[in-house]
Amino acid sequence: MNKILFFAHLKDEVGEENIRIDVAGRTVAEVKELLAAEYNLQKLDSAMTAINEEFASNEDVIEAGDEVAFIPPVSGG
Amino acid sequence: MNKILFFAHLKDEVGEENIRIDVAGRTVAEVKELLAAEYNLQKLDSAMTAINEEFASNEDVIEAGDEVAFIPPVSGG
Amino acid sequence: MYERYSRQMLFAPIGKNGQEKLRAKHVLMIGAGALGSSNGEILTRAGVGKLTIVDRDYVEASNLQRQQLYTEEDVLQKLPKAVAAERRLRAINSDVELCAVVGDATPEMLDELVKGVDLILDATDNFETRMALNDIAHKYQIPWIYGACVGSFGMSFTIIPGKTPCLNCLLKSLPVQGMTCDTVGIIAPTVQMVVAHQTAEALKILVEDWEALRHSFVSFDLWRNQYSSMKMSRAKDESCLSCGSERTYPYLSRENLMKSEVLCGRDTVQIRPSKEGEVDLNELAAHLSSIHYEVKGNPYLLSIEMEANRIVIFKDGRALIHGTKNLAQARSIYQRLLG
Amino acid sequence: MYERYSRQMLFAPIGKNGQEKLRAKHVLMIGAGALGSSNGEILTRAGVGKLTIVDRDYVEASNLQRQQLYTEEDVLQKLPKAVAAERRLRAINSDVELCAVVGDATPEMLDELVKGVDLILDATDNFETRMALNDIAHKYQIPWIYGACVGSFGMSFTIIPGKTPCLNCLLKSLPVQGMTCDTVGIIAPTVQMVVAHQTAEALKILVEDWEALRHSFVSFDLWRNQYSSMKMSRAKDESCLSCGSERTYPYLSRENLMKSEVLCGRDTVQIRPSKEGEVDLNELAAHLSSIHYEVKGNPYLLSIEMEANRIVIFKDGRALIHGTKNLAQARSIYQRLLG
Repeated sequence: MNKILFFAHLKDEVGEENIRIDVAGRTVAEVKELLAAEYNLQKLDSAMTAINEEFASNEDVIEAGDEVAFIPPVSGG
Repeated sequence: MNKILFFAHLKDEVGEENIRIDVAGRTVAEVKELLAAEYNLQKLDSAMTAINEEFASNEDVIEAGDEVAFIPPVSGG
Repeated sequence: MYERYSRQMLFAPIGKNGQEKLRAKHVLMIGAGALGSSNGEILTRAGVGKLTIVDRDYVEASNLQRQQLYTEEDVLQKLPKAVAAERRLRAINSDVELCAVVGDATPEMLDELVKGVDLILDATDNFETRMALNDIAHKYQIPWIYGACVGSFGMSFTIIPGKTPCLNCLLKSLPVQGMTCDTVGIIAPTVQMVVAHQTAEALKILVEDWEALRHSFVSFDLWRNQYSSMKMSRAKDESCLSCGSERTYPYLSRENLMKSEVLCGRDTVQIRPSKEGEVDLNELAAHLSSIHYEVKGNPYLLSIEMEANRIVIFKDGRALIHGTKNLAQARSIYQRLLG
Repeated sequence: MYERYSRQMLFAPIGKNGQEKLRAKHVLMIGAGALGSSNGEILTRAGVGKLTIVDRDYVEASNLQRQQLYTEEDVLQKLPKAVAAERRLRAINSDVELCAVVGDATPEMLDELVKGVDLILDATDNFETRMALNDIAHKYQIPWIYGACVGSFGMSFTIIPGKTPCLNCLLKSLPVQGMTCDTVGIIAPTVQMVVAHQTAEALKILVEDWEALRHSFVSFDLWRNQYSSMKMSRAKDESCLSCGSERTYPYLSRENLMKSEVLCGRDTVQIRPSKEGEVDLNELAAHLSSIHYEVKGNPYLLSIEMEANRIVIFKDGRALIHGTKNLAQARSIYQRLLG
């Protein structure tokens, strides 16, 4: 099982700060695609991803128990 | 075993952000006394204590695996 | 007319509705030092209806490194902070009703100022005032937001009477202090981070978005790269004398008040007169000149040099004796000048 | 003379030694909006030696809610932000050498301004400029500090060429943006929290306390009560074209630049985005409508009115900004809407 955390507007779009779902064995890119479809998330593909509070790339594979967080980059200033 | 976290000047006085030590079964007050003596910490008795990121009183008993953090209150403004 | 708030109204949890609520609210801010400068500026820019600012100090050179409302000119003029703050805030937003009080936030004064107030912002520099403020807030059921900092370390907690634990629940008694801005210093980023937490919470309270409130006690250290968010539901103490079922509001009673005190680790003592009443500054200035002191000043205060000490006397009879930490010596100087 | 910095020198990691280092340093700040106002004020109060401020915009009423250097008078005078910022900063600290540049931070300009600079502070409002700034920083081995915010959400990351990953390692390409301060708003506390992180890091770099640097990517949401600190060592990409072993500094080349031109004989500027790719017009229209723009259009384009300008956006990302011949103003409008 994995815990998935959503930051900023993603939290509102999902309706929760975090969800539990089993995505072990999948890549970050695959999980992004799956969640974007499930929750109708916009621009999840450009979000940064942390696995266990460490930066992860789209190719990284998620393991059982990993905590995954999605953080959208912003440009305002 | 317990992880003990030190904030602000306590971190500098201990020389590390955290240490590992077994204090299961002891109260917060007892652990404060023990650490104050061991590391020559000033005013640890007035520090606030969190057990597993939750506020704890001096009478609370620490269990095995608990993470304990000490946060000194400050008054500047 | 609302063009200036357009970016704030675009923020969905505020909106036009929230902006109108904000405009109808009155905030009492205790302190106009580092936290007060920045808190006051943010709420003024945000368009709060009314802001009352209480401060007992005047602007000095060593404030400029972190107290964002003040300029070199304010230091030259030795303006009281509340007055200098009001001037700058008026230039920033003439829509906001500003009320500057030059004086000490004693329990009596707090009891008077708190009427009709929707929120109290803590920008003071000592626990004595905070504990009095905490009692007043619970007596009148007004939310208040604790904020404090020293060095690179800061903290904040939102206190809602009847809902959250209070400051007295957490501290149980006045902590023995070791660190103040005047003993271990302070950097401006720490101030801003405390203020960011305080003003975000202030906006939530003022637009009545109660669900968004932060329930945790936040503390952080920007130089040591630490951040902690401590859950507080277990901290509520039913036997607390400030917020519990049998309250006495201990920090509002006269016995708990000091008449003279060393200011926050500074080489300065403040003297408060035992009796109320205004000092006639013109008469006093004439008198002091006649006995060969060089008197400087403005309509709010007088300043004279006396051997190793500099003495500043306010209209309300308070005096700051700089150059000493000795209460007895300071009282003696005060009595020599003001009888 | 150092009295004004006394509380900063009392802070042990700075001290008198650090204060002298700070006084010898030159910071280049790109942008004088919300992040720029506050970053600039903190560094000026802290006593940095020289501060160069670059901004292409002028002060408008809607800035006052969060851009702390500006007053109602600056709006009436329509002062360029760099100029208004310099005026206020000079009144705050006349010791600091201030240099205000009214203009667009193009790669050419950055290449010129960066000479002798010890640190670049990011206070811009778009990724195109940040990516150019990231390339320049790596070309000349100058540390820079990313900061950005929108709504109640903000982030910061410290980039040290040769040591940390760079912005291009993290983002890989210019992100397709949806959220800007002009579309979803912004509250001032968010700005202050980003700036707290940026200026703490800036002080560490300027006093050369390299060990204290934050290695994590910080992001937070003050309304949703979120805070995250993401470790970044794995983010470094050896094949990165901005900081890797075979660099081309892609964002300094003309092809990657947003192209803008005044259309022959019309009061209109055309903007072409720097990268290929379609805009989803339905999504954009729905969003712009939700924030109260009146959107007209057809399957090929959208049209909205915004103050004195009419903006037409095409599916290929091109836009026509009617009502201006000013390239910088037009680019600014484009970036405010499309990020």
